[in-house]
Amino acid sequence: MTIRVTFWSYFAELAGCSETGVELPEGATVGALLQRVYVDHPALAGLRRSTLVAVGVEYQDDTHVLSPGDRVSLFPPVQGG
Amino acid sequence: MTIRVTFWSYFAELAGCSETGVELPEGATVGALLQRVYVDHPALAGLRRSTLVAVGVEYQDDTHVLSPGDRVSLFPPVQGG
Amino acid sequence: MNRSLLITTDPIDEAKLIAGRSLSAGMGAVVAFSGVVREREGDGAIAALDYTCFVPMAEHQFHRLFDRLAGRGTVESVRLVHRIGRVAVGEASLWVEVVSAHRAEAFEACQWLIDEMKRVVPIWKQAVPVTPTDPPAPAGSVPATAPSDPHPPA
Amino acid sequence: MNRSLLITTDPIDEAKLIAGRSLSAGMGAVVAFSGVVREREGDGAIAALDYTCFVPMAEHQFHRLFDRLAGRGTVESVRLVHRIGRVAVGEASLWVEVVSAHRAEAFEACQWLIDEMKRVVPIWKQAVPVTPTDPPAPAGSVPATAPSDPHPPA
Repeated sequence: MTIRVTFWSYFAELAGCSETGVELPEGATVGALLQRVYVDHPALAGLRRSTLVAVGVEYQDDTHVLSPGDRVSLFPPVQGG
Repeated sequence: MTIRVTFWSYFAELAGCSETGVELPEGATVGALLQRVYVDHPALAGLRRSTLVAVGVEYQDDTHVLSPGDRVSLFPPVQGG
Repeated sequence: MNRSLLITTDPIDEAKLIAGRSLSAGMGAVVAFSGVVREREGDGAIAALDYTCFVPMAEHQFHRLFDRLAGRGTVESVRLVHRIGRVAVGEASLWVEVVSAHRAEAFEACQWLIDEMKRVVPIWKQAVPVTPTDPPAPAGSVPATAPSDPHPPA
Repeated sequence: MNRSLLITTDPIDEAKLIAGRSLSAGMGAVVAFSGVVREREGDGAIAALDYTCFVPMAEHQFHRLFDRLAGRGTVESVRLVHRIGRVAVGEASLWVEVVSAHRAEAFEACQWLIDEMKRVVPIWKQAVPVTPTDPPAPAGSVPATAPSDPHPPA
């Protein structure tokens, strides 16, 4: 399955793009997706501890199992206000 | 000296007047004034522990020494807001 | 620290107060509080609250509190309006605004000021029952419905 | 619980918001917060902040927070406006209002909501220097003056 990944805020600069597609086997987790993203976009790997991950509009952690059609967002700590 | 005493809020009801004059020797304290007030207005005596006393526009306690011309205010706990 | 104090029998005009706000470019937080008269006071339905104030002392005590706020060095502006006289249910009796650089200190200062006001500023309130069985109590009488309630001086 | 949420590029019109307030007769406390862009962000003087937002998720996360406020049963109304896009120094980026019966719960709920927003709602800001040595950075470039600052997605 292809998972569409969007980078928000300065993650788009570090990734060199604001969006990408990642090919993963069915049943892959968020953690597996991140491993693939960090291979393709190594500038993001160092920020892994502070990276927030959403699937759709909900936060998810590394154990979350992805489904075909899921849209994943990666972004740094939020700064509203 | 004559000390003018004003009763605020429901203390005026309990005292039966909103203002009175109390004759005291020079050097008398707030405590001495209160003793005299409670003789003349016994309905206030039971509220002594919650009574607030101001001389002019400042709070004072029983040990404060009064001066001729002082204006004393007695009132219950305040309720602004 | 800029300070503004108004003790007034007029309704509080929040829109006008907000239009009159000014803050310097270093300020990031404005906290405003409106205290509104509720329909119930204790156990009974009320139509209004009658606020009484020992005005010269209230002004002095408010300014003492403002002095203490100024001493913190973190508040750029405080504005406070307390309405006195009769304030109907749904109308504001109090409006307080604090301007600071940062949010936490603005919230803290605004709450501190109200807490301290309720401790030291000589203002009292008396409930006006919503359906009085008797005509409004004349000054000098204890209200029949709430003998222990505060009452303005005669 | 009444709730109103607006994420907008338009300036926040506080006077209009206040004119639109409604509270029931049991409510006694209104706490309003305005967050204003300050002239300094970190070490540098700025002209504005550029706010970026992942809008559908921000709306969802705000409503989750509103749900939690509603679950308390003490808040009658919450209204929140977050401005996005470019917000100049001295202009408000955030306005929050909470209406409750009592003061303490209104203050607490307003602060809680802002704290939680800053934890979970996907909004980011980027400083706009007051005297840029370069023209505004095009989307896709890292700003030269603040390489570690957040930047809107291309």
